[in-house]
Amino acid sequence: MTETETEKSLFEAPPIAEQERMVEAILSASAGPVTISEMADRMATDADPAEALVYLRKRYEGRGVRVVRVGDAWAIRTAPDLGFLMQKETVEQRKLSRAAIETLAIIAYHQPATRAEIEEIRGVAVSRGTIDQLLELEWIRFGRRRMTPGRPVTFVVTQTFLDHFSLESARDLPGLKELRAAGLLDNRPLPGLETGGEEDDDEAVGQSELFED
Amino acid sequence: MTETETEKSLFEAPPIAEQERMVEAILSASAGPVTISEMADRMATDADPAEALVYLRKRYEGRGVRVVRVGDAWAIRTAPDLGFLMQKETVEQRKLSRAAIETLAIIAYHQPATRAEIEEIRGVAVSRGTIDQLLELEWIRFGRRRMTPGRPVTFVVTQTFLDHFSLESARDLPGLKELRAAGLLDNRPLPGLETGGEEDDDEAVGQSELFED
Amino acid sequence: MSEPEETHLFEAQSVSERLQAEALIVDVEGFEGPLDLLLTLSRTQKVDLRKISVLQLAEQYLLFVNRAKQLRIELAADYLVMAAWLAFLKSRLLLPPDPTAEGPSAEDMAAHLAFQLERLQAMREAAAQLMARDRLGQDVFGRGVSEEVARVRRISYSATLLDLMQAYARIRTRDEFRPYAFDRRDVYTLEQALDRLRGLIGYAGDWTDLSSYLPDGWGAEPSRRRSATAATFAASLELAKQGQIEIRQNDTFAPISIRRKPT
Repeated sequence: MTETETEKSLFEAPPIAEQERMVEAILSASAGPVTISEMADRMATDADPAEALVYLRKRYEGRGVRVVRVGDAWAIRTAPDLGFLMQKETVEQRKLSRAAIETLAIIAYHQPATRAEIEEIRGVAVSRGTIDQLLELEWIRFGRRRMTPGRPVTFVVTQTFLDHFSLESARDLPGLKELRAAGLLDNRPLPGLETGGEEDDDEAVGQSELFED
Repeated sequence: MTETETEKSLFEAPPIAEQERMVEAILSASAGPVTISEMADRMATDADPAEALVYLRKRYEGRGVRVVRVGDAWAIRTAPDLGFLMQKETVEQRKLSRAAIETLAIIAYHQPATRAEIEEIRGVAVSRGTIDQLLELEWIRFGRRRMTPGRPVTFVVTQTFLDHFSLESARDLPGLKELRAAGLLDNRPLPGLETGGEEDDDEAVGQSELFED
Repeated sequence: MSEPEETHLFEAQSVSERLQAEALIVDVEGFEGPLDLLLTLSRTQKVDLRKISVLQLAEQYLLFVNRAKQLRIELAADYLVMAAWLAFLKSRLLLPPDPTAEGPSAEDMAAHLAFQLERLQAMREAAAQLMARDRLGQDVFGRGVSEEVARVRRISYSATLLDLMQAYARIRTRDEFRPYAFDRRDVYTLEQALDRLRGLIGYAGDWTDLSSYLPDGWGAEPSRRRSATAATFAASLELAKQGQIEIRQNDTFAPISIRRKPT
């Protein structure tokens, strides 16, 4: 790479075929997903990685690896039907407890979700260790505090979560639409029910905010 | 991946296009280069990864990544001409230190100036780093050696310096009086001292040398 | 809950269901709270959760709690709270509605419990679907090697012509300010004068001109003489204030004399 070439690429966007090569190189060199803006930063100033990605994605269709979307970012991942070839590479997954799996699902489907909401749905207290384990896996992170009395913290799922479960976005969660249509993602407090207090009423505001669209 | 599919692939070699996909996935997911025999072990017993590799290499010709040989193994690597994408350049704007700007100013106004002269005017020693920094910025360069005992090196400003400061020549630098008239002196001028002290007279010789024509 | 009723309920169940019920009790530790237990119990009804009989479910739960008590199995408080609430719900469901009663109707409460169970079940299924997806590191794999992105930090130094000229002006005008800022050579301080006077005053029993107290070498050069005189005069005022000396001046601008204060 000579100085002149670098400078050229800084000021003049290369043709789209060349940009496609660049995106391919960037994604291939990265184990984690790369955002469009990160790509743009590394390419020419007026490059269009989003467009290049459309071509690249098409090029890899049906290949042994695929170009997949992970939230706002993109990554190269092996085709799922070839997973058996990679037994050597298989990462030993720590066995997740039922509590952890359910808590994760509740956060993913109800996000942002407070601890009280998770407990309301599961009907049992969420142990500190469960949340910690999910945070440690980087599958959940803290979201904004709910603007209700006590300003409880909320949890949301992360890009790592999407990447791990081959999801393009949290909207692609299996059965999300059906669950929402069936009203099963509503926070429906029952007045007079011992387990539901004033807090739940307040939190219901947050929930409806999230799903109003 | 179902059990039957795995077993089938163990006993019956899939078509070469499928083998190419497999090789592609294996190379993509492996941490290090993979030998042909390792690939064969992971594919069907009568698979021919060497042949599949020929197709795969061809497919990647001219792409952003290439299939390269590493010893007797194979790996997917970034195309060499795109190596610059693996660098992220951040340009940090920094103000020149006071020592550097003063040294530069003295060289600009008094050139050619020796280190001893700079030190005499600034009243403090000039660090090696300051001179080096100015040399590195290509704002100053070595001038002729002074024909005095010790034959000290001199410094002069460069074309880069003139370009940076939009000067046609060092002679365009305004003199002290002009600086004062333009209100560029930080300090209040002392009444009665405008003509400068005795020391100034000495240095005025240097000045006049510079500005005499 | 009466004994015959319980027996009756058990008789209504098949042997396998009874065995299942026994297992539930022995496994009480394995339940994640009362809602989880209710969900498990509801499966014996073999109907869509939307059509579940909450009354029947409440009875099953209460039966479970009674059996646990008989077996001397300690149930956590939340199981007992749920039992109390279900007993209340059961009685409300069995009685004709009381129009004067406050709070939610028994049907609303039952519907909500059904909703909670359905929601928990839905989340369970969603969790199972999630875990069954192609997972990174198991079914799909990322790039095995990642090339480090080298971060090249280029520092660009900036300086303007103004910076340059101001720097030069600063250097070239520094000398003009020296007497004000740094030069203490011609300044005789109050402290110096005090020290000197204190040392000498013991000898001054008689009126002595203040100017004779000026230090050596400060009398000739005007600026030095001025500074020394001012400091010595200030020092004499300080000593007079402390009651150590007396000061005398016969006329305006006349010489000032001092002497040790007579004791």
